[in-house]
Amino acid sequence: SGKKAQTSSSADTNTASGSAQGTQPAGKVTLDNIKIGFVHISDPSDKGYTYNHDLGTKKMQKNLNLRDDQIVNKYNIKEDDSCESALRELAEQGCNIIFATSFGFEDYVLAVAAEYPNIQFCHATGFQAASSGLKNVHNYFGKIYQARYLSGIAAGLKTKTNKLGYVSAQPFAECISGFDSFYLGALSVNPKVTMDVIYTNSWNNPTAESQAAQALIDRGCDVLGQHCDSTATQTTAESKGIWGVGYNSDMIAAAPKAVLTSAVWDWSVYLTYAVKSVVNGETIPADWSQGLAEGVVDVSALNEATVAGGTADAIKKARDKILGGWDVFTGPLYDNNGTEVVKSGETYEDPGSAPKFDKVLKGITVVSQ
Amino acid sequence: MDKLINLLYAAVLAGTPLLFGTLGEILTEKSGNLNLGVEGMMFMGGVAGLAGAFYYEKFVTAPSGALAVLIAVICAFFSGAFGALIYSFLTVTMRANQNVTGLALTIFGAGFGNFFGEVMANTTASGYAGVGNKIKDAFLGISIPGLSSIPFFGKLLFNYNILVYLGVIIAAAMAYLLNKTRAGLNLRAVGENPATADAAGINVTLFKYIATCVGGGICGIGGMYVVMVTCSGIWVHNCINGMGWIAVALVIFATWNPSRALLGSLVFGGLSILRLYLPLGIPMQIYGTLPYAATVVVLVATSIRQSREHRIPQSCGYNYFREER
Amino acid sequence: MRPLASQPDNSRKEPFIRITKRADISRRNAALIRSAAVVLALFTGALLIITLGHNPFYVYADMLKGALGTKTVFKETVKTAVPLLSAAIAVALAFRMRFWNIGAEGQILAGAMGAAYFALFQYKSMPHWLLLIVMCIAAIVAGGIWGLIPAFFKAKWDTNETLFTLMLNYIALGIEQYLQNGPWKNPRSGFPKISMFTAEAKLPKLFGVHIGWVLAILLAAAAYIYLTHSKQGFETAVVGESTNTARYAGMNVSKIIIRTMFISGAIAGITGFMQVSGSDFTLTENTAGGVGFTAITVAWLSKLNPIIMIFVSFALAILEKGANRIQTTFKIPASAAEVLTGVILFFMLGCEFFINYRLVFKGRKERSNG
Amino acid sequence: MVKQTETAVLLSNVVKRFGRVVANDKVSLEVRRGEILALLGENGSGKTTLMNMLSGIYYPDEGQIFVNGQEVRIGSPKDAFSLGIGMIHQHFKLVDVLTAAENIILGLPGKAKINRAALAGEIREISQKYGFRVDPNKKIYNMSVSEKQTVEIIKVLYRGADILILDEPTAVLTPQETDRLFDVLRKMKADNKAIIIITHKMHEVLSVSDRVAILRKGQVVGTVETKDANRQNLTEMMVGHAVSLKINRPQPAENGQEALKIEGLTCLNSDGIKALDNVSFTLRSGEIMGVAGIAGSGQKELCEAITGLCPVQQGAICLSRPEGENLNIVGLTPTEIIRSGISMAFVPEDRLGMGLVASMDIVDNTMLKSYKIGKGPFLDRKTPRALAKDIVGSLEIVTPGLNAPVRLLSGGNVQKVLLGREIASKPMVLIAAYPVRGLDINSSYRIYDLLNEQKKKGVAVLYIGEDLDVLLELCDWIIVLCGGRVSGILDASQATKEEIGLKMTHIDALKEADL
Ligand SMILES: Nc1ncnc2c1ncn2[C@@H]1O[C@H](COP(=O)(O)OP(=O)(O)OP(=O)(O)O)[C@@H](O)[C@H]1O
Ligand SMILES: Nc1ncnc2c1ncn2[C@@H]1O[C@H](COP(=O)(O)OP(=O)(O)OP(=O)(O)O)[C@@H](O)[C@H]1O
Ligand SMILES: [Mg+2]
Ligand SMILES: [Mg+2]
Repeated sequence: SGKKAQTSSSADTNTASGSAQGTQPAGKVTLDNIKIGFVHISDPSDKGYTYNHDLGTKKMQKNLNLRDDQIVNKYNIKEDDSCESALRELAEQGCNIIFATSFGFEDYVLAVAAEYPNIQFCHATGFQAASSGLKNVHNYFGKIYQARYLSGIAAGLKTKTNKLGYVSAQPFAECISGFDSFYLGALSVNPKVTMDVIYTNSWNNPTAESQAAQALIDRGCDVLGQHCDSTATQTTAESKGIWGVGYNSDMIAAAPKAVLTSAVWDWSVYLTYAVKSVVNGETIPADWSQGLAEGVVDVSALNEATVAGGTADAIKKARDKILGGWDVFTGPLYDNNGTEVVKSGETYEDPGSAPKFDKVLKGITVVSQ
Repeated sequence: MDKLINLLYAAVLAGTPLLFGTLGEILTEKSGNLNLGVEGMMFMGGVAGLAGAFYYEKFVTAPSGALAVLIAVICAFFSGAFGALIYSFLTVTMRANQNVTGLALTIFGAGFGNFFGEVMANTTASGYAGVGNKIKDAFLGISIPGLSSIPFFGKLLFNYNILVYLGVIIAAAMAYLLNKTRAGLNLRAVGENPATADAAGINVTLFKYIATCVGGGICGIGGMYVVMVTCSGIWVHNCINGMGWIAVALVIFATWNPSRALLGSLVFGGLSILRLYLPLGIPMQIYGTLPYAATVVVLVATSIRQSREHRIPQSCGYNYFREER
Repeated sequence: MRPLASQPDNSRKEPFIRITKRADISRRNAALIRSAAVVLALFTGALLIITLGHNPFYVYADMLKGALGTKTVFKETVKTAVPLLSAAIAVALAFRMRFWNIGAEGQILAGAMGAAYFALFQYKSMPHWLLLIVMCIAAIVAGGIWGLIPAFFKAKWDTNETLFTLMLNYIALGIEQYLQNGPWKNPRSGFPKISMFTAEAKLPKLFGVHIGWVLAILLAAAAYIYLTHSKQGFETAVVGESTNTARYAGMNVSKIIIRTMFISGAIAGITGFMQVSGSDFTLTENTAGGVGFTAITVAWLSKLNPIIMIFVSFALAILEKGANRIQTTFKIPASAAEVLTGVILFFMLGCEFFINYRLVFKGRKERSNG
Repeated sequence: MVKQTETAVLLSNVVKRFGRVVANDKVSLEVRRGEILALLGENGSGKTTLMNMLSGIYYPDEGQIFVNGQEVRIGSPKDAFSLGIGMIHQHFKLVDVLTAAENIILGLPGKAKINRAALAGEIREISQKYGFRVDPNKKIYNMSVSEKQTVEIIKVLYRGADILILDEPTAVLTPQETDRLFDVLRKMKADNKAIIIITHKMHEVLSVSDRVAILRKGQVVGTVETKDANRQNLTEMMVGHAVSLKINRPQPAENGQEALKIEGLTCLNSDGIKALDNVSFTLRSGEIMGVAGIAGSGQKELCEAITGLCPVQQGAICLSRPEGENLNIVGLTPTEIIRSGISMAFVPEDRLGMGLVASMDIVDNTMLKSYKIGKGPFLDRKTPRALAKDIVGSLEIVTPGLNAPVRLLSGGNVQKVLLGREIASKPMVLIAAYPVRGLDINSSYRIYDLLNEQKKKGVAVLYIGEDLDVLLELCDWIIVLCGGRVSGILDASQATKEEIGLKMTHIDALKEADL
């Protein structure tokens, strides 16, 4: 099938990005000739997930000193088999490594990867690489819960009502473990704190996010965390004179009077690592998930104008603890029915790169699931 | 009690952008133009309203909040009206199919909004196209000394942002226009039966243009509400998110009556946030369909006892050509 | 004769341009006008592209290449056209009856859910071909029922179908989201996602594209024959024209409304089936993905003629694919591509004017056609 | 002092074309103040088109128009109003959901806010002056045809028009209403207004007009003083050749069988009001029964009840079947009636809204009621095409072709298509509601001939009409409806117009006495 790919791609001479050289010769892949493909579900204008990935791409490009024409982004690819043909097109254009960034792409990645064993496929948030038996498919994600834990500390110290709010997208492990860790961070500095969570049922719907934030405020919450793309939670908090903790990228500019800090991603760490591995001929692990220590996730600079006194110190202490090997989901942890879900002295660890922890912890109320 | 006030207050806020869209589309349909492009015009108005405030703030050393609101309203209005102008030109002058033109306007407007929103965002260091605090504050709830602090009614009546009141004023003005004035009468005649209006000496083309463009402008203000109030003056990609379609639906719900549009948008707004205030243990995806299901129920109920008056303007959807048979 | 002082001066009232209806127009001229519109649309689009800082010739060439340039993208374009075509056929049936079905989106989703149920839970119990047939029938039934609900109320109480069908879109979406997050969620996945179908539930391919394309073309032909040559199609058209006439002619109006909408919904349902079984291999909230709305554009641009829809849906698919392509090559954002699409549609719509009417300029006397 | 000769409007060599059709070909015409000019011409001869150019609906391709001696260009209805020209259109130009008063002030300048009280006063004033009765606040959709017409006239007068055009104003009026209208017109004439009236009814032309202009195929073929005119010469000028204006009433078939027997029929109309009240009569094969009555006396419901379109409250409708035994069709749907073997034809009042599909061609309309014939799911268009060709040929229907939508045909030709199709179904009972409404005199006589041919073939014909002279000449029996009740069944060869006229309002008198 590699041969077939070659013939059809030579017909596809690309006028603009100058990929006229066609497929790579079977020879060595170097930083000078490597070609990298991306398949994204939206485009950077979402100011959320894809935007952040794109920032990571740019940083990786700078790190490795790559030319523009070595990177091909396919934006707004649906999670159906148009993903499959996008992947195939990238393969035909001579990409040596292809990143697919949305969860729903995974099955199509597996299908195409089987046809192109010489190309590396990296899929974010997925879970099937290890079990697929394909050596060229890899899953990656980050320990964002660590950053959320730290940002939760800022919230826990700030709250006056001892009631946090959290606008989340969908009821599943990634979101649940996200707000759990946020809450645990707050709890670590404020034992009286409780938290209400509202799902918007969508990743980017500013109206729903703003309404959810408003409802949380009406329930007496005075610091709002979020797991949605838009800034609406933070700006609503600001308009009501309360505070919030952003996500994805630094949201201070959006709501300078409200945002304490944000839990942020730096995807360039993985992207750089994966590309280098290809050049160096090293294997990429099937499941890659790193966190604070490696700089994949972090909290953004604290907003001095808003954070409570002592926040920086408290966060530093917690950060050191985490860097020292302690992790967020250390028992005893109880879910909100009172059942012990992580035993005392034990620490829960995700089996793969994608989060699996989906117990709503004690102290957290999910409003209308 | 507080819970109820909070719910009602939130319902009003949720209903307001829908109200603008509904009112704009009522005016449009009253002239016989079925403009399905509300969504697009809201996008256009949204981005233009933001741009107005954004650049005003940029070029003035001490921006005034009130003036920023005014500029945003005007920019949003004219941008929405511009979308409607394209629609009018195509359907009234060129007699293109109204349905498809509206759908094309939806595509165009959404692209227009997101494109310029991003262009603006790319000019800032933070990557957000947003306005400063002073202007943000101007779009917050007002507080009228004395009135706003009356228990219960204070918050319910006198504590909203200025656009909520603008929406109510537009609704009242439209009701007055349609029912009490000659212009309104002529407009209704154009929408009901353009041949008759034409024979009575009414400039059908002019009325259609004006009503459609003003209607589009009002829709544009609705889009601006989403950007300036809901999103607090920051461009969020795809921020209108289907609201225009709901507005089109509410027109039918409101039976082309501006006063009922007030009620309709309030009820729909209320149902759309009910899940957040009154958890019932229903799966949220199902609970989320409540406003739509309720609309269907009301629709069926009203259709069972349908009166002659509360119908779609008769020529709505059809273009008029004087020499046509 | 002496002009009276009280009379208004009407002597300059002859309008500069008048519009008159064309008696008829030759096929050649109509084609010429349409081509001119395309050229004009491309020209206006070119201005847009230039303001974005690109060379319009390259951009257009790349759009074409992105849609038709290689076998892969060509297949992709065909695949995009398939649901547009079949959904357009679905809405056209309803539109012929002047039933403003803007609920194809929901009917597609309903059909997809029906098909997905068997694909997910019954795939072991029957052979490949039977499973596909059962899925298709399930989609027909589910989509048909979703179309039939508003028709029932329309027939009984003349309930406004535009609003009803639109609302059913959101309700169908809510149900799908519920299934995806709850009962149908893939237990192995953390993410709320429904499992991929197994090979048994996938449509076979013909010339590299799932055989939905054959099905869609057959549907178009069948719909054409149905609408123009069948008794039921005749009834549909009569009811659309006037229910009074239909009743006078001895037709059971309620039955016809319900039947037609069942068929319309069923074809939309088949669209959903083809999407899940031929394209997505799973059910998601994007399974319909706006196809139901674009289909309305296709149907009208084709003047409700299913044969013309084959070409129009393909043209719109080229536009969509091309617009997607230039995002990658030229980093033109999706939003700008949408603006371009809108402009091209505007011109296509505007040009019909010159086919139906013509302008008479002041002073030039109109000559009779001939 | 009225100057009889003052010219109000002068048309000179006016030409109007629609595509290939020359609707008006170098028309010259003079209209004077203080006179009523009748415009006469066959269907499609260009009368409406000509008047539409005066009222600003169409713009002439060539020629000049002078109003009050000055050449004018009338680019829109507004221009026409400002010249004092007002037109009452063949199809009412009223907005259904508005009130009379609102319709009257449509498009007029004035204070932004409508002063309804003052307006109602003004309308009453005009009404009184000319003797109308109208409620300014009544919605149009609640009005009878004559009320609507009154609104149209007031609308024109309110605008201060002194040149009035009425396009077939009497087509839908009862004789009484027509008389009242003519009184009004005469008053206006006395007011020195110029009036143009288009009508196909010869007796109206003769009774109300001062002069008659005749159009044929878009050209003015002559103008005559009414005092020098009569039915025969006017018709000949119109048609271009001699025609016979006699209805030859064939003898009804001797003891024809009972084709339709109605007993105690009671029906509600769509508003739930009793429209037919205990109606009974019998119709035999080979005879024509006329139904007389002022508009809205239950004619529509009678027809629709017999054809299964209007639900029946009480009573029986028995139709004979070819096999002999009668069938009570109450409760059956039209399809079931057809299936039961009864062959009945119905020419409804609303031609394009009920009898035909306006946007379909003649072929498709021909098979409207017979499309189900034949096995299989597909239509057979061959038979209907042949039939359509037949109908077009035998009834001399003027059409661009069999594939032209019937919407494009003239009213007369539309009616011929409808009647042709219904007759072609070889019915035993033929119901025709106002079949000559709006038709020119020549076409009307053609229709009467067709009905008589059916009668001779043994068909039982129920003829709903409004022209009492025609009813008396054409029918064998006349049943008079009044307020939904039968107020008399008369032998047409002996009855008089006065007698029928009295019975048409008879029950009203009774009712008043009851109170
Ligand atoms: N809007 C139109 N478009 C095209 N042709 C038209 C139009 N109106 C009228 N015509 C043509 O003009 C001719 C004259 O029509 P017109 O309506 O003036 O006849 P008429 O004399 O009023 O007939 P009638 O007595 O039935 O009212 C017709 O033969 C028709 O071909
Ligand atoms: N829009 C049109 N396009 C083409 N031809 C038309 C159109 N309108 C009318 N006609 C032609 O006009 C002719 C007569 O039209 P018209 O309706 O004026 O007759 P009519 O005699 O006025 O009917 P009636 O007396 O019932 O009103 C028809 O033969 C038809 O071919
Ligand atoms: Mg006429
Ligand atoms: Mg006529």
